[in-house]
Amino acid sequence: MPPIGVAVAAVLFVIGVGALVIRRDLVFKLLALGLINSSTILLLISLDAQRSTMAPIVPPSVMTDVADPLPQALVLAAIVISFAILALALVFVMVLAERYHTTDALRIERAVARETKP
Amino acid sequence: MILLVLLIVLPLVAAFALSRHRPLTGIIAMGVLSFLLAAVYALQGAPDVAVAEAAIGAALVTLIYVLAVRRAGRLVVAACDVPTLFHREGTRLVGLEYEILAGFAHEEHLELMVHFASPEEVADTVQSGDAEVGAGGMLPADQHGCLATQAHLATALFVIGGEGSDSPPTWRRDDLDQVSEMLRHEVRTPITIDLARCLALGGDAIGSDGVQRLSEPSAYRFLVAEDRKELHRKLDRYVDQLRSSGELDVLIRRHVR
Amino acid sequence: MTLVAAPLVSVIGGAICLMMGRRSRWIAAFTWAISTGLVAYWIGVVARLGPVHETLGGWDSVGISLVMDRPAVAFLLIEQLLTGAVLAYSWRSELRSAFYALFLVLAGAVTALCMSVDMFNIYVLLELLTLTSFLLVAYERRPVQIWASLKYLLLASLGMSIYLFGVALVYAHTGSLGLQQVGDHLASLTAAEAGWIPVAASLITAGIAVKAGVFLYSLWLPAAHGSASAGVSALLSGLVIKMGVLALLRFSFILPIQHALTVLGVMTGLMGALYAIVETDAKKMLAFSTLSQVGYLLIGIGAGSEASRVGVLMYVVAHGMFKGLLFLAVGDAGQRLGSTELSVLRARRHEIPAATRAALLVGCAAIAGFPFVGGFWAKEWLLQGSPPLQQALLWLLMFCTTVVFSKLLPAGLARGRGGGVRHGGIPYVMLGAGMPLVFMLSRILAPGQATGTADATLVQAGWSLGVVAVGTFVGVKFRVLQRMRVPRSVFRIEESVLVMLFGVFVVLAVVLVTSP
Amino acid sequence: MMRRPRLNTILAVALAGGIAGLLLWSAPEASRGGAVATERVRELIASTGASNSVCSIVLGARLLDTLFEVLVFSVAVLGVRWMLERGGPDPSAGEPRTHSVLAPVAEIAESDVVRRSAYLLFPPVTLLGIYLAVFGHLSPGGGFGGGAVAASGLLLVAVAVGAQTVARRFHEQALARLEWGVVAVILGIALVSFLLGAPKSGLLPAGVPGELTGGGWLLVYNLLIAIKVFLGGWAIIHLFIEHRGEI
Repeated sequence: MPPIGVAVAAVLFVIGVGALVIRRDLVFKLLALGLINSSTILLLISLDAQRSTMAPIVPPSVMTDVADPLPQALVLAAIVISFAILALALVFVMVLAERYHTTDALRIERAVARETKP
Repeated sequence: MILLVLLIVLPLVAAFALSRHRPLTGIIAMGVLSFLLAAVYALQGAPDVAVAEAAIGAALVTLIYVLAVRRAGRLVVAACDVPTLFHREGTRLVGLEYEILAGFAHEEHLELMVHFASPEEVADTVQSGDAEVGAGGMLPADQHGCLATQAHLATALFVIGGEGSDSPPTWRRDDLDQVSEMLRHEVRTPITIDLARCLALGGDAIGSDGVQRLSEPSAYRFLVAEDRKELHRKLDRYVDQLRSSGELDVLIRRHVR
Repeated sequence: MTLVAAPLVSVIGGAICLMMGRRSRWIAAFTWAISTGLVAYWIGVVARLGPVHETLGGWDSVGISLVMDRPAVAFLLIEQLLTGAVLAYSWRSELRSAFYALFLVLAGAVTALCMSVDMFNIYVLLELLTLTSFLLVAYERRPVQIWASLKYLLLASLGMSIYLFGVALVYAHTGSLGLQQVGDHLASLTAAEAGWIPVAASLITAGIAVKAGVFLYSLWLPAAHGSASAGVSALLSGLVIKMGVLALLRFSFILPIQHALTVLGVMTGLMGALYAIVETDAKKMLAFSTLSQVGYLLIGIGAGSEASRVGVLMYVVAHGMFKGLLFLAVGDAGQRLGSTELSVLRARRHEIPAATRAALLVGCAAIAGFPFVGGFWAKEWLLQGSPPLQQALLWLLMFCTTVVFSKLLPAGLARGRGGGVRHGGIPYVMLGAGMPLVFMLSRILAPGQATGTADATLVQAGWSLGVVAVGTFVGVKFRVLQRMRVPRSVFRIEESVLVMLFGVFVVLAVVLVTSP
Repeated sequence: MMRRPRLNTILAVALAGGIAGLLLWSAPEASRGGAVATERVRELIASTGASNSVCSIVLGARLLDTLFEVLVFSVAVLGVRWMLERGGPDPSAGEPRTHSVLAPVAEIAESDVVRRSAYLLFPPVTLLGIYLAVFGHLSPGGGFGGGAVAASGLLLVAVAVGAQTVARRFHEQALARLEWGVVAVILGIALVSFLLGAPKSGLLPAGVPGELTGGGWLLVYNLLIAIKVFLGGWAIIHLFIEHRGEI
């Protein structure tokens, strides 16, 4: 039985994918994508949660059983990357919204198709 | 124990956030989710990640979402271009409905943002929340899924074109250019059209004998999305005020002969 | 000398471009020259001494390893060639410094990715690649490009999340991220302990396939590549896609995904060709053809023999050259004619500059596998290293490719000068002249080996000629093929997401069925 | 908007659920990385002298990841700047369909209470950001977190005195150059230390773990990254404010 955090991460992933497909509003699509990224982060952090929840930041004198620092380091990168992608995607959505006055994916798709094939 | 509760709450918050109708609610709920996640990380022995998640995931991300979707301080109007009602002259906007909305926006300290669209799109954009008010010769017939304000100008409907044809009149709500194009090519189908558009087309395009006035009266209104009851109430009250103070008549006289 | 010098020099050049804000193209050219020097040095070292391994900073257990081996050499070679050609192509077009900066960052990320053998490092670099190519696609900021970019970003990001799931699984089970260590650990597992491997393998493969231009997963690709400017399309098709293929190649050494790759290869090869045949726009057709060409590479990787891998590496180099050449040539022609519709290209072929027409002809011949041009040598190795079934599939793909390019071929056949090209044809020469190099490449990639006798080569040349002739005949004669109806709704975001997730199960099924 | 479940919905949930199930089924009870974690942490702290082992990994063992991560962030800022710059994207895309009629409302917060509390909150928030960056190798935090917190702090000033006023102090052009200058410096330092085969603590020797000088060069990396993230984060926020998003 894997740690409960892993199960929660899996559930978050399902919710995220569901919303990504169901919601037509691009803002919600981005939120869903953020949730999917969060679920990977939660997964990495929770993999080892049953053994130790002691932070791997220790004064040199005390050395107990600590949590694995490597996934934490990876996750830091993942957080920053997901922020970067989100900022850029959001700007793109803003630009599209200004052009087409909507954030609805289906309508933008149609409008773009109309523009390319006159 | 706290950890367990937090972990169980997470999916609920996520589902709540992603099933909202308004983006802002969803964004704020996702911000809350990020804070909860940060707490989970801190409790699972990853304070570094918790700090990063709180600073970037919760604060910065939520912030830029809010900055991107904020509507505060503006009134977004989707309008159909109809002379005398809502019309673009070069870079200027003119027309009766434009003046009413501009006055309303001024009163409410809002910046008026206008984008033009075809009549179908106007109702559509208002309904989906991409615009707040629909204007430009909107008739009760346009009102699918939207609230309409009270009438601000009475109008009549006319059937034009298609002499000698038995087919029922179609309700043309295209661009005026397209309508006049159709008329010029003597399309056999009769067209129902409202007064403002009929006037805008001009006599030569229609041919006086082809115009037939329908008996039922109609009136122009503004469209407001169904979930913006507050806005609807305010706009309605504003039109009411204009009418009772007589300003509306002045405006109508200025724009409509 | 450290291996990271080459990528770091590139990205530092990119940063300096934006710091200075002017003279960017000179900085870019200078940086390109330095990194080319470094790459040439390392290629020399590998050719003489064999693969070089380096663990950065001496961190053994948690550090990042880089390796300079034969795959890295091949990919670096095409990287330098293609970036050089695109730089020459855009030399006169007055681009802003941000373009050069992104270009250099892209080059740096690709260089690092060529050498990276760390699962998480691959993730970071692929994300950087996504982001830079995402911006480069939207460079002209037309709404079509922005929309294509956004779709690309959504799907790529989802793909990378799936990849990270796979990495998390592998890390949880093996405790390391380096491919070498993971491979060693996997080899020591008993069958009872290895139940998770297919799951991790399918997640990782599906995640990377999104970037690698595999049909099911990369439905964003045609829109993005077709709408970007010519130089950017050349880079994306020739280089960025290949990075996904390289990652798959590296994973295929440690995970049991060979057969899955073969299946994906056949799928992407045939479907890509099908969509390319019915496409009416030259750039989009090239983009779909890239999907189809990835099929060769995946089938080659899937065949799993030494010779087929050499063939894959040679084909990567060859494809980078001729696809780059074709994209640049179509871009030039489109600029002249104002449209990249195939019918326009064919009808007004006299107005296309002569150099561009020549480039189109050479590109078409090379991609179709015309004897002794470009892809021919690579295909020889591929065929030699593959079992009969795969050989038949490769021939089939080659036939489809010929049918596809019979549509573009007439645009190159005309007389007259048709005016000059803006860049003086330098990029054409760089990519076109590079093609004979493909033949030489086998000396480095497979020292001391040969593909067999000269007679065998001649026989293969005969067969290739036959296939090319029949393919061209079919393509020209049976125009009805181009009017086939194919479903288009799969290119919407929602469907793409579903199809992509479904792909995970496709890979899983194949891995489970074929594992002993 | 919620609709009746359609085929798409059912498929999406089924496929994602399948992946989630596979993940759960194949996830181990305990990570193998955890088994060697304590040993690893000891080794990390000994070789960098920084008592935050996560920081040792981020800026030491996996520095290359971090360098490219900084680049990812910078490229994103570049993209935001590019897309939102004045004149707007795509000037050739036909006539503008949007008309802005009245003069724009310049301030974000009009309420005096909000403004005053923003002013009061600014110093502690910024200090927190600096603290996180400076002590990132000793305690939780680090350059990314610190820089992001400090950027949020500057937003508070923007709320208090108006974004335009703050933006006037930071020249947009100069800001972008400075930002990339910092990136070039970070990358350059890393390149030099790789070329020289520097010790695991970077260009400086590892100090005594637990002290500020413990961790050698990591402190400098953290500060530089914090500056970079601060500038980039502020640039993004500022551009978003200025652009008056209209989604």
